Amino acid sequence: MMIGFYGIIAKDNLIKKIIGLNIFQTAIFLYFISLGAVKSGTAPIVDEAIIRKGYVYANPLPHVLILTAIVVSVATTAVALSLVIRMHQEYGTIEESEIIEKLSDERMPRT
Amino acid sequence: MSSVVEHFPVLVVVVSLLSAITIFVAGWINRKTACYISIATLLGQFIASLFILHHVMTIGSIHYRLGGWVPPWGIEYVMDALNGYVLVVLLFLGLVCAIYSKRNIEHELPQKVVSFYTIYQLLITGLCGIIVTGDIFNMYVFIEITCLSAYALIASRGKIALKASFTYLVLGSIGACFFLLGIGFLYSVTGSLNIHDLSLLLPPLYGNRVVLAAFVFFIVGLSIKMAFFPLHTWLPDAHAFAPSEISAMLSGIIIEVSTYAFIRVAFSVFTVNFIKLLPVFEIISWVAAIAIVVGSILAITQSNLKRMLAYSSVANMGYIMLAVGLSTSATRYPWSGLTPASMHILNHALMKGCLFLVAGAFIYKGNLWEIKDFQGLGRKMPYTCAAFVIAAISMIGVPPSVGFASKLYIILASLEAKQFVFVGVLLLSSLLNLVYFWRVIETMYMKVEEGTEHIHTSRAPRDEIPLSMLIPVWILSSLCIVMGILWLTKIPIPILNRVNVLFGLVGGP
Amino acid sequence: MNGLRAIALILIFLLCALFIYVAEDIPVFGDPNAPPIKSVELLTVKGDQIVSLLDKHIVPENLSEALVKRGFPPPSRVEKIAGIEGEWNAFIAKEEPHYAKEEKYYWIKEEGDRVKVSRYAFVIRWIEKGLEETAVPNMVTYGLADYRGYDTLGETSVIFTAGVSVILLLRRRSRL
Amino acid sequence: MRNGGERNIVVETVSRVMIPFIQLFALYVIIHGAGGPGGGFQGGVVFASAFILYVIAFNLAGGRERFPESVNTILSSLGLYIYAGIGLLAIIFSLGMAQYLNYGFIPFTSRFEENRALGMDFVEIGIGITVMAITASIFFDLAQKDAEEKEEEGEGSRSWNGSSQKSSPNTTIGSSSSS
Repeated sequence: MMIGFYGIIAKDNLIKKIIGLNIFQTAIFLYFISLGAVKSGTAPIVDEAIIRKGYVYANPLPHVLILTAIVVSVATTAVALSLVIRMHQEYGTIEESEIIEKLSDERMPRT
Repeated sequence: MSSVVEHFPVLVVVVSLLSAITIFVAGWINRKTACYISIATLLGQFIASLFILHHVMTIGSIHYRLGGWVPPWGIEYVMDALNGYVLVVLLFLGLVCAIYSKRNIEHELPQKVVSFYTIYQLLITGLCGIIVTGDIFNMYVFIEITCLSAYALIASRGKIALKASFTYLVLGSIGACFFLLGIGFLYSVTGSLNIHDLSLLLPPLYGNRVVLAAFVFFIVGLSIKMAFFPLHTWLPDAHAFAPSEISAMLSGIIIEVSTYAFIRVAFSVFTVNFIKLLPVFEIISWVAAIAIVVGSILAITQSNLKRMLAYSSVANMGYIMLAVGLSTSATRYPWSGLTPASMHILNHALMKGCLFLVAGAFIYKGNLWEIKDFQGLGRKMPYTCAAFVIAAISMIGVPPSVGFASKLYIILASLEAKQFVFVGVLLLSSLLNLVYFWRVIETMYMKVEEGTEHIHTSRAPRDEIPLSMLIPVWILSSLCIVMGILWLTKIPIPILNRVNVLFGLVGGP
Repeated sequence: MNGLRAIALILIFLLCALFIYVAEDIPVFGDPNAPPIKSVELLTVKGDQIVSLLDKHIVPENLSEALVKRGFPPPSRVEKIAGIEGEWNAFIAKEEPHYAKEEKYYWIKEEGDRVKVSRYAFVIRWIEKGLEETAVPNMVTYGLADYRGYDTLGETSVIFTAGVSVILLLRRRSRL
Repeated sequence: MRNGGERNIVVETVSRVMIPFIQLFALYVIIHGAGGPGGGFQGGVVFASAFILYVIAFNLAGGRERFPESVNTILSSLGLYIYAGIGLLAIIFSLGMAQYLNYGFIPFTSRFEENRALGMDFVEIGIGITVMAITASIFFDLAQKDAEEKEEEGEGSRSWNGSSQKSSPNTTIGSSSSS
């Protein structure tokens, strides 16, 4: 998570920023999944035979939440990538500092 | 399930979603239908939200169990006074902006009308979802819908808006991740996700470090989303370069709904007793005071009208958060507590919506962005400029307007809390508001280009915006005055006082 | 860029400090009695009469008063957990069409001369009764599509939003 | 525009064989979601990966021909229609008695629990359709832009190669959510 956070803030390259964002999100997902773990737990699919052997089910709720959150992160990444592609078309670069330079050169934010 | 109204909270969200899909399909067949479907849906939603507010006021809060599962096991929708009130504000501004955007979008994005309206409707869906939900993870999902559609809508103009949108995306995702982490912390110590349930389970755990950390994460995450002062860096660019009705929505509603989410989390999940244990709200009100001053000063330095309005939004978020921060210490009267905050949510939506729509009108007519280009507009577009003046004087806080009402109530609250510094801050900010709006008004009416005065006065070419854009602007600006008078007569105060009673801020009516 | 890196490092140290500060109170990894999977403690009540009343399957009045005072629903029925001494399940009444009118809600345990009341995590019902209530054996599926089905609707809308956003941003020469 | 200068016969043949199996597996994952690991999202993404494989192995225009924009539009909204519509059906069939998404009240069969299971199956299918269509559409849009740019530069010969490299982030994301 720290790596991702560092990546978001410190990296200049926009694609690297997106990668940092993904690492950041994945770290949080891992935290959630770790909440779902139970000692001697098995996959949360109802099966009488397994329970009779003394296993317990893992907590299914974090799995449910994280499936949702993963989809959200995929959607965010898709939008971010399309923004970067558009920026590449407009400015011909994906380095943030160069984009800022070009913007200050233009100085006329007209349509 | 006695009355149909009890189904309305979910129908408001789902019908909005269905209409988004319908726009997508119908727009494939005929592009012209898109905006009419959107406007019709929003009108229906607005009427439904009025019914909901009436039901909440007369009968009591609505608890809707999605899928038939009783709350701790399933997701629940809760409609209470705060919900119903914010929902009405949201759908009203959404409706007005949709009517306005019909012509504006055909002008600005002629190729993308259908996708624009689809995402616009999804934005409304997300905002409604945030407002009506009673489940904290559900709130996260809808926050993400809102933010994704906002990123796309901001970027839809291309060019510099792309950079603004990307900054917003990165910061917004960090904010959402913090929110999610906060949910994870709360879940790990309570094993529950329902807001009401959490508020019952948390009291024995108030000393727990995980709960404290969760509170910090919620505050930071939502502060990013609502552009609270030190974290506002994404806001000016995003507001300035988005299409104008989206600027109005962003400034008038999206950051307000984030504030609503903050109030909901702070008062419904953690409750007043927890907040009183920590000095958080005092810190918030001091930071808000700094936000007001800094936002106003930065607004003065801007030369671009929409950027100036954006910084003014930062200052206005400061007002709302100042009112929220004072709400726990000023609780004696029905008009203290959360009343000023929720009042300013409506007022800011009206004023900023109107101002941004007018700014959009200038761009629509003459592609005018810079304040110095506005010379002679007072004659060219008299009605639009008059609306601008009305909204501007209510921002400054001239008596019968909404701005005056909310400033008055915030000052009363800070007097009650014995924080006299804030009174000074509010008066100072009125002065600063006067400075930066006066500059615009002066340019519009008084300054005339050197040597061309004669031509202007003789010709005086009327060049108004189309009626479908003018009517929304005038609805908003006239409401600025009407609502101001209503607030001063204290007629709507009982609605807001319900909010205070709900959160245990003011004892009894 | 150096300024940004310094800010990033400071923020990371702050976050690290926060996590280390928090780590003490987070439930142990894999603990089967952690709040998310088993129960969260509500309150403790003193008294020996309670135990004797509980043994007779009567809900003690001071117990349900204490619960109602905290805002929880009062228990409707108490039942001894088979095979374990000093532990009871309390049920509450609920209204769901076609399903049982009561649901396991509190877990009461005797500890010395005090009685500890905890609330079961709501996942317990998913795990124990999901199959008979929804006729689907996969817990994640029925959690996703039924108990929390509304989240999933939101999630599908998120994907839809992303798709339309990409169309709005990137597609040229389109009818949309 | 099958102009890939470095056409690889092995890749093409293998993907030609693989694609039907991937699609079949995707359908299995969607339908089997109730009983074992699987579900709408995973199945939808696997199904979309079949299209992505086709585009990478052959070319973009062919993929677009097989999955045209109109079909894509209709399918992506159809899935959400199914989901939200089933929720509404519950209210309609119970005449306002039941809540939104209460599948038990939709009279597929006589038993309440079976209704719930069937309702869930339909919902999963709806999710699968939407996710499949949207993932493919996102992929096409991200890839298409690049191909057009390359065309403008007059480097048409290497177009599919470039597009596949640029789009690889999306492919990895797709597979990550299926795990």
